[in-house]
Amino acid sequence: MKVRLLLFAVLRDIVGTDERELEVADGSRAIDVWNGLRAAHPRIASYERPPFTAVNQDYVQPETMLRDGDELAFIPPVSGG
Amino acid sequence: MKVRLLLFAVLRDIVGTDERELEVADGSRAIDVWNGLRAAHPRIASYERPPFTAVNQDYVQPETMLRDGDELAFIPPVSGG
Amino acid sequence: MSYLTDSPIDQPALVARVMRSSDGALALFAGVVRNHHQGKSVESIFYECWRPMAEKEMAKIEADVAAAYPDVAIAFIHRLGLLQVGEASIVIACTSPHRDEAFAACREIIERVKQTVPIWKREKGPDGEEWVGWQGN
Amino acid sequence: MSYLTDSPIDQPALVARVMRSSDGALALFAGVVRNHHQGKSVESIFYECWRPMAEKEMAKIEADVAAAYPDVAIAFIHRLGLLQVGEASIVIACTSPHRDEAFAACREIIERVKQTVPIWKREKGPDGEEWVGWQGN
Repeated sequence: MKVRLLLFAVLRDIVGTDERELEVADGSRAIDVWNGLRAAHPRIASYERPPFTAVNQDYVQPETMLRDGDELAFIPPVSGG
Repeated sequence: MKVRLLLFAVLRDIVGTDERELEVADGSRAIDVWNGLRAAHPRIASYERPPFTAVNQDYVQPETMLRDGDELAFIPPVSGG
Repeated sequence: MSYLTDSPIDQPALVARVMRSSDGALALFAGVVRNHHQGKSVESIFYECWRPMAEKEMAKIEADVAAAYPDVAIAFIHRLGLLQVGEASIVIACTSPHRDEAFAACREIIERVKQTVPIWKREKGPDGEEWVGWQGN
Repeated sequence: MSYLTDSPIDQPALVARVMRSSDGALALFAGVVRNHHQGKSVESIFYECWRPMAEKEMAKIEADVAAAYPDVAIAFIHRLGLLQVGEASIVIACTSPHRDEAFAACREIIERVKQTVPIWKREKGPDGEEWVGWQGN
């Protein structure tokens, strides 16, 4: 199935992309996608969990199961205000 | 000795004067002046103590002794802000 | 600088007095004449003041709050005379590098003004005028 | 009405949106770019935002705070893009018949914005630019 991955701010800079279509196995969870990123990017390799995770613009736990067409975002700690 | 009595807002309206020179006996306290006002003005007769008392623009207890030349004010509860 | 004015309060000018380039937070409070009080309709409020003592009390408040929150810059002003519904009677502006102290200082100033500054209001409504609060018997 | 803007925040317009004739209190907070952060000099801050989710989170905050303080009228807006020292990044205006709720609502909004709204800042100083806070390893 397909999910759209969004990355912002420092995470986008680390991974080098702001948006990516991913083909993931049925039954994949958000954390599985994160683990894929960790394997490729040393600056986040030591983070077993992403700072924040959103699916379809709602904060969720990284163990959330993904569904086809989901919009998955990994979000650095926010610093607005 | 002489003191200057100041009254404000509702107290001025009740007593009918905003400022008055008073001749008081040596050893008089602020509360003695208040008791004089109470005797003459039914709307404050039941108040054994003035709402607030200031001598020379500082809040004081009504038992404060007066000195010649003092500026004595009886102050209704404030309602600014 | 006086803490009292007979004119509409210039809020941007008040804020400009406290804003420093090291400040990350502005907490501002405005007291405004509202159209009701304890169930009664209000059209306007007249603010009477004992000016010399009010200036003294407000200076004391500023000094105390500045001592309690040394990083906060403080400006506040109370308007006197006749105010219509919607007009500000007091504006307090506090700035600080961080927001906690700015909020706390702003709050403390309005509480203390309401406790000790010799200002009294007389409300005017459809049924006439009356001093607010204590009125004797 | 959007909670986000790319232009300088019009504070009087924001206040005008919440001011009702029944309000006796306005509590306003502004977050401002300051010239320092954790001991470092700051010249400007770039605010990046994930707009659709930020709008959603801010609407959630407004709804929750409005439910907690039903007498309070609420308006707040966050600015995005490049801001210089002294410019406001966020302004929150809360009005209410009485001041307690206006202060409390204003405070709660800024705390919640800082916790959940997807906005990130990149500070620029004499030594270059850097994202604030978490940066990976």
